[in-house]
Amino acid sequence: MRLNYPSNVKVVKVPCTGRVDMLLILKAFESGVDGVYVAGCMEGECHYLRGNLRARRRVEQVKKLLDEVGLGGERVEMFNMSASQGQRFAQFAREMTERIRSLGPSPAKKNKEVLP
Amino acid sequence: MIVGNRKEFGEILEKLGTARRVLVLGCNECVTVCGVGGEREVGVLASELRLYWQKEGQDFAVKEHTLERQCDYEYIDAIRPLTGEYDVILSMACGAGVQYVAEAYKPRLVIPAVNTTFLGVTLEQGVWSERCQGCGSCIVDMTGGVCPIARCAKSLLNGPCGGSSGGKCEIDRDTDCAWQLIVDRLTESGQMERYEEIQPVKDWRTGRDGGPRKRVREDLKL
Amino acid sequence: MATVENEEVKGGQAKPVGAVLVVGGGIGGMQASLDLAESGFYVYLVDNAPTIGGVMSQLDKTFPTNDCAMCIMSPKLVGTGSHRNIRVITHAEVKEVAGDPGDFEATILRKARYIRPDKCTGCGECAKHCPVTIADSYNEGMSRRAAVYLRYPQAIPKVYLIDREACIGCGLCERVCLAGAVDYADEACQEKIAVGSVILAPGFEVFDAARRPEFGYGVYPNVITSLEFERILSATGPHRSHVLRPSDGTIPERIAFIQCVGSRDKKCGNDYCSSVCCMYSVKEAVIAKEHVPFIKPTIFYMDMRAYGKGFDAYYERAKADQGVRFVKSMVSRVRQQQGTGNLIVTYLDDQGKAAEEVFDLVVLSVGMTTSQAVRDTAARLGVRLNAYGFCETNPLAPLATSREGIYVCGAFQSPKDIPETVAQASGAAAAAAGGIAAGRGTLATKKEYPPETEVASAEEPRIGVFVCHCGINIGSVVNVPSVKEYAATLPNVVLADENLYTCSQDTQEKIKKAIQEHGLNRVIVASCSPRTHEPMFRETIRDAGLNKFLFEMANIRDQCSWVHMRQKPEATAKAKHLVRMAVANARLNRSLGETAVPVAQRALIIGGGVAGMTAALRLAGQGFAVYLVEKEELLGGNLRNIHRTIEGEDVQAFLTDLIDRVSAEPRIHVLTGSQVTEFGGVRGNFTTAVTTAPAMTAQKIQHGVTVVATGAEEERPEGFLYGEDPRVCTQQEFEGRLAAGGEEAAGLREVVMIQCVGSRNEKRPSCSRTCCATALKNALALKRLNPAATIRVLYRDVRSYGMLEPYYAQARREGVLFVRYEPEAPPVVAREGDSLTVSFAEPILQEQATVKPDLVVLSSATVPRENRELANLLKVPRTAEGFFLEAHAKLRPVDFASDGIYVAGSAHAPKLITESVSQAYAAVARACTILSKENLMVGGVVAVVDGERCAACLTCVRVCPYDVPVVNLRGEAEIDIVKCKGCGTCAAECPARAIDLMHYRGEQLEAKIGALVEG
Amino acid sequence: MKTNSRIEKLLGQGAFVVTSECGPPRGADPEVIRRKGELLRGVVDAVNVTDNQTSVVRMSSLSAAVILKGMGLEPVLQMVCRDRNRIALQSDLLGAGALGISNVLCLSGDHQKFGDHPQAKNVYDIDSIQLIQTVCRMRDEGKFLGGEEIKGKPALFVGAAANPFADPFEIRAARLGKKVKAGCEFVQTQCIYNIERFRRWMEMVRERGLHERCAILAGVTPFKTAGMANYMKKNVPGMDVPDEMISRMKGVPKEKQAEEGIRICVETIAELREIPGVRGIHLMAIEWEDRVAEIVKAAGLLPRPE
Repeated sequence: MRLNYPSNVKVVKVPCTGRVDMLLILKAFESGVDGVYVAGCMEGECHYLRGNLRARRRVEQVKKLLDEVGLGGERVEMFNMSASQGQRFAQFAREMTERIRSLGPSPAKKNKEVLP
Repeated sequence: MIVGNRKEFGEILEKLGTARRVLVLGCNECVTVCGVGGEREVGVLASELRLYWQKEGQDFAVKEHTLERQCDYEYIDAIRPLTGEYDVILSMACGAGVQYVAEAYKPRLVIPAVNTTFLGVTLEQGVWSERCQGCGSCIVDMTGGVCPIARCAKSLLNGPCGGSSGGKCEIDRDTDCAWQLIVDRLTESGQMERYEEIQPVKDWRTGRDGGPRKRVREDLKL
Repeated sequence: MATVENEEVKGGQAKPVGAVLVVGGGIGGMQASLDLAESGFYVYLVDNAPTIGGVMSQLDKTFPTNDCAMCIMSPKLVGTGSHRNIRVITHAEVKEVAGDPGDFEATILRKARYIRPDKCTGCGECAKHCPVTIADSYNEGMSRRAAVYLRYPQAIPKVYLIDREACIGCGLCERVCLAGAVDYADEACQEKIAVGSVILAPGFEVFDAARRPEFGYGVYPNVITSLEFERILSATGPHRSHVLRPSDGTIPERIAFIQCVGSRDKKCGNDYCSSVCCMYSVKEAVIAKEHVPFIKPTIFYMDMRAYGKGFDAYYERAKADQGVRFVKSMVSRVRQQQGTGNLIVTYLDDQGKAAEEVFDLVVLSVGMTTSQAVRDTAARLGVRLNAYGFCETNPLAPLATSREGIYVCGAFQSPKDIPETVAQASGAAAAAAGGIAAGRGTLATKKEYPPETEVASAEEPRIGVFVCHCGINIGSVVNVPSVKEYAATLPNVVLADENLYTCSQDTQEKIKKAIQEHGLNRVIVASCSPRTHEPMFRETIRDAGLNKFLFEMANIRDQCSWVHMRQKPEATAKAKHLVRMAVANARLNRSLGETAVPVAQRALIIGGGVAGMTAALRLAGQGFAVYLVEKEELLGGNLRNIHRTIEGEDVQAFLTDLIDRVSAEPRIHVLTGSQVTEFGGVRGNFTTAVTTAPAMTAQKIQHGVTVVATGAEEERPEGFLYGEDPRVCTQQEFEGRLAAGGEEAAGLREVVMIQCVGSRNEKRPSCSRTCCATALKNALALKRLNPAATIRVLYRDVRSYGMLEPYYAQARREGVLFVRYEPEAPPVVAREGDSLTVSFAEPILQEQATVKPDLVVLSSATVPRENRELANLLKVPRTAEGFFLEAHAKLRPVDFASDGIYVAGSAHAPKLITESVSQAYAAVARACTILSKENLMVGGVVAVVDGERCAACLTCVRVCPYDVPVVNLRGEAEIDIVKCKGCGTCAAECPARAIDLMHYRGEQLEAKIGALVEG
Repeated sequence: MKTNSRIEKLLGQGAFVVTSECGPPRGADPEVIRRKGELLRGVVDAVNVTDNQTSVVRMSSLSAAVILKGMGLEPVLQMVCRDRNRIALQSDLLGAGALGISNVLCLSGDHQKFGDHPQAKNVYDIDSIQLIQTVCRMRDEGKFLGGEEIKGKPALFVGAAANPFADPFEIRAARLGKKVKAGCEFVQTQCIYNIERFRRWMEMVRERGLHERCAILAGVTPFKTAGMANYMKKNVPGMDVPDEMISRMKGVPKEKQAEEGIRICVETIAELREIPGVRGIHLMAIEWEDRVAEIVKAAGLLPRPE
């Protein structure tokens, strides 16, 4: 539908959100992203039955971890949408971008692992 | 299996103090199975540390490694070359593993990242429950296969206290009354007469009260 | 191939043509085409419209699951469009079919499109520049489109066309089309094709509501059809799913749905019921309310025909929880209120009293009819239609038309919903294949590939990046040359290039050449979308000897230029990021092997009723061995209790013939008195243990597919003095008594039939579907034997759907009395002295009536046969009521979620014989997609365990939604690549990180994510 | 007579025994215990001294018992297994014997989770039944649990608690049976509000003949308020308060609820006296010792025998 959404959103394709591992989300923050959202099918409509439900639990757990380390759990989110809902996709992209803008850049960008 | 709980991140940070070269060491046995110290959890903790220090703008080096078992010397010894590069080893094994690693790499600082809690079973994916306290003298044949020592809040050997209510323990409504379970099992198996026998006072020497225990099997020794 | 000869094709002939013509590319036509193409036949799919997809493409949601229609249909669209053995011919019609079954010659007229399909990339630049706007038929005229257009965004083929009637010939489109696809000189052309069978799936058109002038359609702006309302609800509709009424664009709070517009209507000559309108109205009401909670929908209906699987629950939910109001009534007219645009609906209520109500919007639930074009086609093809314009079929052979070799499915056969259309389409595929089984594999081709170049994982990646301009779709927003230059600087990239259209045929050659010349072992295309184009590019590199998994796509159009059109610098920067991510991933891409696993080309059918036997005969007819397992000593199942169909067909004769043919068929091994005791394996390779009474001998059967056809039976009712008084019986018992002879019937002065006994209640919420038809059938039969008998049918809704409706009308004409009762006040059967009494509420007189009939006939529920153990053995799910649960209520009506296991007949839900027959054929078509293959390819994107690291913790075993992982004897998790569907859930949760999902390995995804941020 | 216990003596005479209880203070002031003791003088036959009840730290039960003994009252020393292992328990039993205490009540003890030191480690080296055995062995065989000879056996009349309302109900009589088998000579029951259930329990007890080998003192506690009745029903594990009783309490105005509570208690005692095998009552007036005399009087149980 060619609906405009912010260009800072970049998509990493997975066959199902069931593949999205907590570590992948954490790694994304390590590499310096400011926010991550997992876009899964509508609940009850997972092509693989319940991958999106598993993903939601993991996202909740990552929220806790990010709170623990002081990045803020609100930097990660789970959204559900169906393949035909372009508007919804664009809307979440905008919402999440707005949210991250208001939070500012991830504080974990300051330094990289430097010790040999 | 041995079941544990990950320590709070804040507590781990505090224990690490100024150390910034950290080897996060997992164990591929019980703690992997109970989702607290396997390779995935090692990854999560390592990632948390990196993110935290990145955020703090500090220099650091975090290495992830998972041993087949932290309670066997040979496995521990295999990473000797690696350990030299790190200030501390953050062990995600049970208390036994932490100590054995500490023993192998003294005087290097070994920090536990896991609180070892109990010997238990998996009730369902993500839920574990205590079953044994290692008293060294098993009597569950008398009690319908349910251990009153590990599963009764008061370790009563001769029946439920007055706090058993609706099958639950007085300490909270989520905890089963072990004696209710025992009575149910004995009833089911037609062995209620066993309940009438008075269990004599227990000899705790076989348990931890007899001091640290050691087991030797002569035939297996080299 | 196992199918060398076929008895259905007469001996002495040459092999039949192994191709099928499918007419109509709606959901039915697509399903039939896919099933045929997947089982070794070449398919020509001809559609009158410029695109396939049919009416389903216009629907918003579908009942009773509320799935988005387009979402669930998309995979079928793409699958049909890209299948190498399906040729989609759109904007075309069938002029003639000459010849005989097995050897037809069809003449196809392709209308001029003015856009060359071989050149059009679907970029849409032409439509953007076209100065003409006309009413968009996709949105039922409620929005506007250009003269050059694509019917809808997901259209297949994704090829524009020019509506020359609207076109002003300005030539703008020709000028902006960089692909040079516009061709004003295009002309219609005729083509002759050779096919063995024909399937007619032309679907329906909605009733022209203007033919009921009393409702004011076309006169009052706020009176619309249900299909128009469907478009209004849709996200791609005229108001992007905002519910607004036409006259003033306000939200209509009070919406009236008027049912049966153009159905059950003698005046228009449409005596039949359109079968789907009740449910779609409930759905539209519910969805409208979901969009705008303050909307108050009212449905004016005569009988609520929620007879399908799970429909009654949906209806009850709408009524009880979702605030949809239902008024049983007859609407006589609709007038417009002066000044407001609101509408006054006049109706007669349940008690026959006239009433009026004002609404903001009136939706006419228009029925299904056959279009003139389809009637014409049928006439040209020599296919007879019935009195209502639907295809004439025999209830016991519902897929065959009057002309041998030509089959039918879907709404053209009789009005039906999507799942029944899909099932019937598969059925038609089986019927069409049955006649030409010997031609299987003669025309359908399998692609031959060059041997694969070995790319070891240690080998240094050599990546070629091809950046696409996509005409100006990408190029006008993203600076393509700079992306190309950037790509060249990335690690392991040895070649970076740009193309105007990377998808064009010459570019494919260019890519192949580049692979050879530069020794590329990875290829990246930065272009449109993997959804539409990845299969093609994979094919290209495979042609050049590279494993298809060494291809990677950077989506710089759909995810970049199109959505960041106004931020050109940002779009270019993002395109570079996306390419960088693709490179990071591609470096780690590995060749993935797909292994061929041989198929046991035999079928196991459980249940020897009409569905099981029909399926067995059809499978055997296609040359496959069948094991038919029946629990009882005799074949026949519930069919043994049925004597006539409502149309008058002799069921017992049909059954005897069926049993004879099954017994005589050498490929069918009948195992009566037998039960399945063990079951294991996967599609293509099942092993089943069957134990046969009385000796309880056990045998193991190896088979490639399993069909569950365990059927259902009439429940022994509770209450109503059943079993206590001999004058109370069930419909099936009554049918038996009527069949036994007319003597008893002659003595029957008065009979009461009670409907919904044991159905539509708390314990069993569903409708048993067939009982209304059975009651009508038996009432009519009794009237024939004894016209003087008084027959009262106490009912809740008369559900004589489809072509059953005329029998309802006939029964009323013949004096059968129909009295409605409410579930709260059911009829009471009692004994008064020697007489039997039935008392019930008389709704019109509003009083309690009591009659003393000679016989009370209970329409008892249809319940599944004992199947719990079987379900456990097969690990297939059941509904709460014990019927087997299909993989998807809409689009996979005969499949189970586990591949290779199918359900047919009443084991799925209560069914008429004709429906069971269709479904049995459907199961055959689905089964043939596996049985027709010698090998199944497995592997690719599957989860793989590193046994060394596995802690045997059972996490994967527990989290897998398909129960695939097991811990093997070595104490390591093992994932059968044949069963694994590649969702990756296990990989994401394995606490030892011992599992990885191929092609989406942790390492790859981490690298890709790592490349997301500027390094 | 094995001991100098007044309970043992009265039971031997066939008297209907009345006991009550007295919770030691959360401090070292002996006057508190003396005041409470004074209220019970001449009203009851013996006074239970609780042992850190509900796991809240209080003056040790042995010390408080000695103070009461000094006043001429007859203390029943409660001992729980939660806080002491077999060494400490036996040591305290010897001490009790030496200080002239004649009655001991062996209990498991409430879990520390509910007390003021939930962080504490509990002991539960032995359980209440094993404690009964221990006391009997020390008294009758003159032996410690470890098998050594005791010089100077403690003469203690051994009691225990029984809760007819806890689960599993079907083994409640069997559990009493085990206590009796272990040597228990009297039991005091949990507060009885559900008399029907208590009757059924007593039937089971009589079936086993336990009432002949062990004196059963039925426990009663007067409600002070409707709120207390409700609280006990909801929050005290193993307490069975029928709804009628709560509605009866709620049915009277607040200021009259105390009187109603006492009336219920007196009625209950009257009913309990009619149940065969009930040998006395144990009146637990929680922090309400000043009303004990009134209740005992109203129940027609005064004066107490010498």
